[in-house]
Amino acid sequence: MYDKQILICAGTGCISSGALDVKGSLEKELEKHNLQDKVRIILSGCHGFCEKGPIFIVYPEDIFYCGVTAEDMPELVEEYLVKGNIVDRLLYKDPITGESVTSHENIPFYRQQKRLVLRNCGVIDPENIDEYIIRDGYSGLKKSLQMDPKEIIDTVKNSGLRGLGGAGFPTGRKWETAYKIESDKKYVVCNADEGDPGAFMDRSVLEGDPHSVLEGLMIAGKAIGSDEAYVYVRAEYPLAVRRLRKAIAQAEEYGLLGENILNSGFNFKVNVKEGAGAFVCGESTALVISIEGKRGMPKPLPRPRTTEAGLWDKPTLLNNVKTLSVIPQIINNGADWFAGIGTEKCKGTAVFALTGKTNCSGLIEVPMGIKLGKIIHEIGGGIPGGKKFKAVQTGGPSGGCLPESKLDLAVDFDTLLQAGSMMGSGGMVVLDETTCMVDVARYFLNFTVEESCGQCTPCRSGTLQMLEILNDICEGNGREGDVELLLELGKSIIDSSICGLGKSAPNPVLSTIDYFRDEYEAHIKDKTCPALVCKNLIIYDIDQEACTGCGRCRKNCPAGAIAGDKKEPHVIDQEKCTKCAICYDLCPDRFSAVKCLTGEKITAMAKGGGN
Amino acid sequence: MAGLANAFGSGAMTNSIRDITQADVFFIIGSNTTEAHPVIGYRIRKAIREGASLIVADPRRIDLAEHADEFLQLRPGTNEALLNGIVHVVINEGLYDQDFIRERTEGFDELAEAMQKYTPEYVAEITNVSAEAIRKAARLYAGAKNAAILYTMGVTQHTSGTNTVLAIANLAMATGNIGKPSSGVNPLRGQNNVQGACDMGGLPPVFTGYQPVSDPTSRKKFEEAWGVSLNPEPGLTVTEMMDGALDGRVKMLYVMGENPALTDANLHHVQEAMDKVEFLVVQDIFLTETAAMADVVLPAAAFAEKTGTFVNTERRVQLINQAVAPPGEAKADWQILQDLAQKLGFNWQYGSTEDIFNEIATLTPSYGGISYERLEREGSLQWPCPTPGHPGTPILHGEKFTRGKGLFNPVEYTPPAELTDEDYPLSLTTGRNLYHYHSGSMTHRSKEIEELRPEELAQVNTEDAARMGICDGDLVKLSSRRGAVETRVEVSDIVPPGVVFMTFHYKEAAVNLLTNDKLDPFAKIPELKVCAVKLEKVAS
Amino acid sequence: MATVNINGIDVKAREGMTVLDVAQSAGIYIPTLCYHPDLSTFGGCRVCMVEADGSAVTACRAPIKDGMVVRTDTERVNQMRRVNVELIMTNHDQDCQTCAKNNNCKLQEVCAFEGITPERMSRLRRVITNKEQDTSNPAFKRDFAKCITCGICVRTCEEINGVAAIDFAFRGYKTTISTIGNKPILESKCESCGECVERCPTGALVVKNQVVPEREVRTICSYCGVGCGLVLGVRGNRVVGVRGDRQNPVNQGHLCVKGRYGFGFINHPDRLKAPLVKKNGTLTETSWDEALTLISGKIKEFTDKHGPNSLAGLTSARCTNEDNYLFQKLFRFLGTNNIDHCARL
Amino acid sequence: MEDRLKEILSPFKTQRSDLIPVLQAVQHEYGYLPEQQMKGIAKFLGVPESQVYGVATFYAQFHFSPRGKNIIRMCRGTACHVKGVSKAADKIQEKLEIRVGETTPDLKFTYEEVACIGACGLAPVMMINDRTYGKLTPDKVKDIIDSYEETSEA
Repeated sequence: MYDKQILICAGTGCISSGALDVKGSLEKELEKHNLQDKVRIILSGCHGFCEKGPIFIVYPEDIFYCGVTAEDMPELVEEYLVKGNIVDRLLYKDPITGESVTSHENIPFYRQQKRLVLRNCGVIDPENIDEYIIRDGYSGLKKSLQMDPKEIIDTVKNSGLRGLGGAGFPTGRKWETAYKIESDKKYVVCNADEGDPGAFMDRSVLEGDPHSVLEGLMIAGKAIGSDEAYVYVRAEYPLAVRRLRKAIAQAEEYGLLGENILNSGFNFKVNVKEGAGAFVCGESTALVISIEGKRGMPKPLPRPRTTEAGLWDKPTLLNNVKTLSVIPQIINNGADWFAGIGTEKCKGTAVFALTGKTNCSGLIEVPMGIKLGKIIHEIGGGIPGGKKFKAVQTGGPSGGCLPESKLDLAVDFDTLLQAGSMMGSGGMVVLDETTCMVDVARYFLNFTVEESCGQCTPCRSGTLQMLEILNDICEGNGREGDVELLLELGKSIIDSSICGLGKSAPNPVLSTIDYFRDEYEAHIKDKTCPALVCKNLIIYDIDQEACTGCGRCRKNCPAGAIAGDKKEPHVIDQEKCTKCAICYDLCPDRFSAVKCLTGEKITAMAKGGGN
Repeated sequence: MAGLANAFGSGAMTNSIRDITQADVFFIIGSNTTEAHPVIGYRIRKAIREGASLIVADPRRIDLAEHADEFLQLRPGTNEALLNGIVHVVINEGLYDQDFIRERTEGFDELAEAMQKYTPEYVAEITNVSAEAIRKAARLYAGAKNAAILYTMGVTQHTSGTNTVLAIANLAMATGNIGKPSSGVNPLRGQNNVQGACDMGGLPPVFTGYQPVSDPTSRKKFEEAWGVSLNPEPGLTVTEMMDGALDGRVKMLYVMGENPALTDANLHHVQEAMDKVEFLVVQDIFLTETAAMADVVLPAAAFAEKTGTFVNTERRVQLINQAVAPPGEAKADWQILQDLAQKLGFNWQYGSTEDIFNEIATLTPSYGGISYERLEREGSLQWPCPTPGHPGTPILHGEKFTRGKGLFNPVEYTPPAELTDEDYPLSLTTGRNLYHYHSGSMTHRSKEIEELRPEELAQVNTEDAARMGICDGDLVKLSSRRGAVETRVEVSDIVPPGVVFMTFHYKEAAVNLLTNDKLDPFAKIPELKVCAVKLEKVAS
Repeated sequence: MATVNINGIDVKAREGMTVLDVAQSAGIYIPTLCYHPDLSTFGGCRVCMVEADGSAVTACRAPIKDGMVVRTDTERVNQMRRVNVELIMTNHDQDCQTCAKNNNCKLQEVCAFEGITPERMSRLRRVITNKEQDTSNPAFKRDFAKCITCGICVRTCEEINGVAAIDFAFRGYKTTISTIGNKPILESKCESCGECVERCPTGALVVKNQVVPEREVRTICSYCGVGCGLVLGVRGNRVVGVRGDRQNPVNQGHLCVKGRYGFGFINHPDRLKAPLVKKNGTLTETSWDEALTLISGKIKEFTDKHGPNSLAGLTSARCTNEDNYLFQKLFRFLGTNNIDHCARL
Repeated sequence: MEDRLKEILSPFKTQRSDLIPVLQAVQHEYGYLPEQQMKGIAKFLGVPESQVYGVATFYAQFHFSPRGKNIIRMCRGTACHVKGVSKAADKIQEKLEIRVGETTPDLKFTYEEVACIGACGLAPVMMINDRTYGKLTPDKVKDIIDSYEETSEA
């Protein structure tokens, strides 16, 4: 029997921060102290707090160490495992109070969360089916095998679950449609083609709790009368693919997948299809077409719903990873349990990838209806460096930017949409005052331009046209009327594009114009970038008063644009300057002599005779 | 055509292009449809894309083979064995159409007995097609609701050509795939008006509409109409004419719009005959290889310079219209002929092609209801169209066969006349490419076409080429017992090992110097599709 | 039968018709670019947008319903169409005057209908993403600066010809029409049938050396036995172009490479223009009278000396029925049945 | 068809839905998709050649010219963008003297930019082959590349 269990996060984030080295070193140290039979090491899935990785939790005490390295292991084993002294320096420190926190439940990042989808992530070894089973795994399947399809569907309907892939379509209703259509063959498809920049929850679930997705697929199959499923997962997620394949093999070995599952007469097969790098394949018709081996171009309306005629024209139920992974719990705990979480219209939880300018970032799961501000300031721990919050971008390239005035918003599918953004696949990027909103809009548009399938004019040429205009604006070549033109184009693109990608592509632009129109105007009329981001609109200049001539900037300038004698104030040659900002970053805080100027200040400086 | 006439009573394509392209299963044998009949090829590819099945039997991996459910890559010259094998499977697996056989045909029992020896295993040995593939093809064809057979010269240009056509007819009748839409036995005609030339009595034994010259009633009809007495003896076929020229029986040869000096088998023999004949007249639009040998050359109008009618492969009579005037003193062929007749003292006074057509219609029952006026109004008509109110006939043998009951004719496999041996180890087969037409006198003079395919590329199999050290584009010498040509090669797996393919479109590499002029004893068609050759690399 | 109300007018329609079908039947113009009646619908160009029962749909794909209310002229519709046409123009070569398709261009027509003006275009950024030309095929050229990626050529190649030599390649604004490996069309499986050239709505696919005909004449192709209907384009006394006769039941307008591009022989300088007679071993020009006198003299001579069976004639599978009929009549008149032709070749 | 391709194709069925997995397998073996191999795939699956190319070019994963031994994938996700990934990206391109999508002449490195690696917590991030590197700075990037230069030399 083991005395202790140590969970080391082996999500992609922590692995890249050195989690496997930590494990190696830990094993060595345990052996040294002859503890290898007393302490069990488990590689878990993602805990969500990737930023602080590698994460290392010791049970049963629930001590949460973060940012551990292989070099920390001798001390940690010696001090904590042998002597029982908590190693304070490796504990999480509250960014505001600076105090150490021992248990992860007390960390603000986790405290406000409600983990249903991420229930097992970071808690179990995803490569071990037994660990999943111990935590009630596959009991939802067992239960559903005794149930009538109608009963399963009613449970899902009554739970109020809405698809967590972005659009928030009621899951039960979708299942009911698929169930009612008669066909000799039906498919269930799990959409794991998560491609939004800034979203990685599907990846974390597949890596951290793959069995929950399989179980969800099987329950869906049982409910609609399907015996075959496809999981369409990005090839860019090799770990997720590997763990999913392993989970399928284990489930087959246990008789939980395959023919006559648990002697119920129910057969089910799961295929894995690796997507090949096309964001648009997250769109349901494109995904189906892609599985069929074609260019993933969405089918224009009018066309039958995928639920009616999807894969090879057979009825196909398409659900997102997160939706499927929460299904077993709904079957297990009943519809009322789930319906008791969240708001009246939106039940359950929302999963966000909280990133950008916050103190804490990572994967979070919160009950629907939580205030936007709470997510940013409490879970995210506020904005670092004393900077000012400017906006939060949700919903990835399909979403929009919400300003400070919207921080009181109770987050759910509908409220976000009304505010001009959307849930999307759950990206949530916090922006501070140093972010240029035109640049952010341009960034997202650049993404959709690259990812447009190219079949319809508005999306293919329209997004490119909008991008060209934004490029001009950012480069100081914006013209009078460009904002109006962007609005006109945006409206038309939304109205006439074939699929959701095009229909939402202008959102980042439209929402930033809506809330930050003055920034656009500043770029166009005043040739000013208020956030000091757009290179063509800024210059770097050295404050002659403040500069002590330390020479750091001069030595590090890659363009050789800085001149000045030792101990004498330095000067930047604007002709040579590439605006790489290295001087700005390097100038010691106590001098802060390198200034970034824009707009009128540049003109003023020029008039001032060059310095 | 002789085979079909024997089995059904008529030698023409039984069905129409539009309806065969709606078949469930196509069996294409000896036809490179997408290159030789491209627009029909489009329709077949479309049908396949929309779910029809396809069986292709050809020595070459032609384009359609890539679309086929069953591709039977048989040895050149083994068509009838393959077909007998398929018929064997149809009979022995009980896949035949009992009702159809009982009601519409005769001679099935004899066929069944004769086919017993053609087991798929035996046929596999002859054809090099696996027994399993033969069985599958038979089941696919016989299992179809409507199955259409298409074939061309790949079937007929063999010494066993007529027998092979009979074998095809056996298969179609045994499965009831004839006399109904989207089925039938469909020889695709190679040239724009072959059907018309045959219909018009451009054959030694018959007047228009296949009325035998030996039949007194027919002869009497023509004698009365033309006001002369006519010869009751069938005349010479083209190959017999050449022999006749060589042995002195034929003194004068009049060639209208043909180029036998390039298109006929064993050219040396043909050229010798042309040389030997005392007086050669050629009427054409260009100075062809044949015209160059003539004593008199008469300049004719091209199709765009005259009026008249063409009959396409599906017996459809269509009007052609004059777009431009002929160059110089060139004249329409019929005008030249009338001028000559008048010179000979005959009082021919046709004012137009319509006058001629009206005479044709009165003398030809199957054309009886067709007139220029109707063609202008209705666009086109498919014969038989015996009366002015008749709508034309898209599908032949619907109620009953032209000869009454369809006749099964058991045929035995006979190997090609010339087999490969140590001296000539390769089989040469010939055909067309997409770009050129016949001897190419028209296509070589159309700039775009000529640029697309300026020279012959004989197809040689990759393995053979590797063994002989030949690469794509190399110049080789191909020779048979009758002659030799030099040509560039294209190395590919379109032809199987041991087979070489050439077209007859290029005078610079005139493949008919090599081909065998051995004839099918019934149809008198030479065995252009297989002979033995050897191949040598030419040092560049 | 169903009734559809288009712009306030009730129009009778059959089930299964699209909004575009019904509008066309009622004589109402809806601009289209990627639509072609011979092909499956694509729905990509988005210039046939109309409002049907309040929602924006592509007229080319939307099936009608009884009682449907269609508006083709609302501000919303005009806005979408106009913007989409302008967007297409932003990456289209705009030098119409020198384009072979000038005055015969679908895009030009649609621009005119939508009232696209230089003023409106000047607000937009010009982004020509692909300027290549592919001149490899002797008969036609591909000009990518004029390609609007409507996919009509792609669908034509697959659905009409069945070759699928080209397909969409790449994606987004980089989407192009490509052979495998983006090789010149001549190196692909293209059969040069020209069906795509025939249907291209812009100058992206045009016949090289195009001459505009002054009149057209319907006739039948002189090559293989399929017997396709042709429409010859004529200028002066020259055949300058060929298109398929859409009314002909055999080919319904489709042609192969020979039928469409193999007409150059008609006007070729090699054509025989006068009778020739062999004199001292060489063929020399002569008069019709001399040539025919010579022939009739020989015929009489051989018939008299050796009987009519010393004569033989080869008639032609490429001449008309009338020509063939007279040929065999002439020989049989002379007393011989030695008439044959190359039916067997 | 060459034997190497035949072997790669052997586990697959001749059905269109296997096209993308087949392309992935062929690219895995060859490092990219040579035209000849795409033609072989077309024949094997009975899909027109142009459509094989059409599908392959649609998906960002496929490449049509030989690529480097080490594939660098710089993340251009939102978090990375906001946290200044472009400086690291510029550094790599400057150091290797190649631009996005290009391969060094010695075939050691290929530099690509991808939409999002999904490790936003560590932004800015990049992957070299299957390994992820987070919290990049221009200096750190330089060291990482150097470490690969050394190992590949050894």
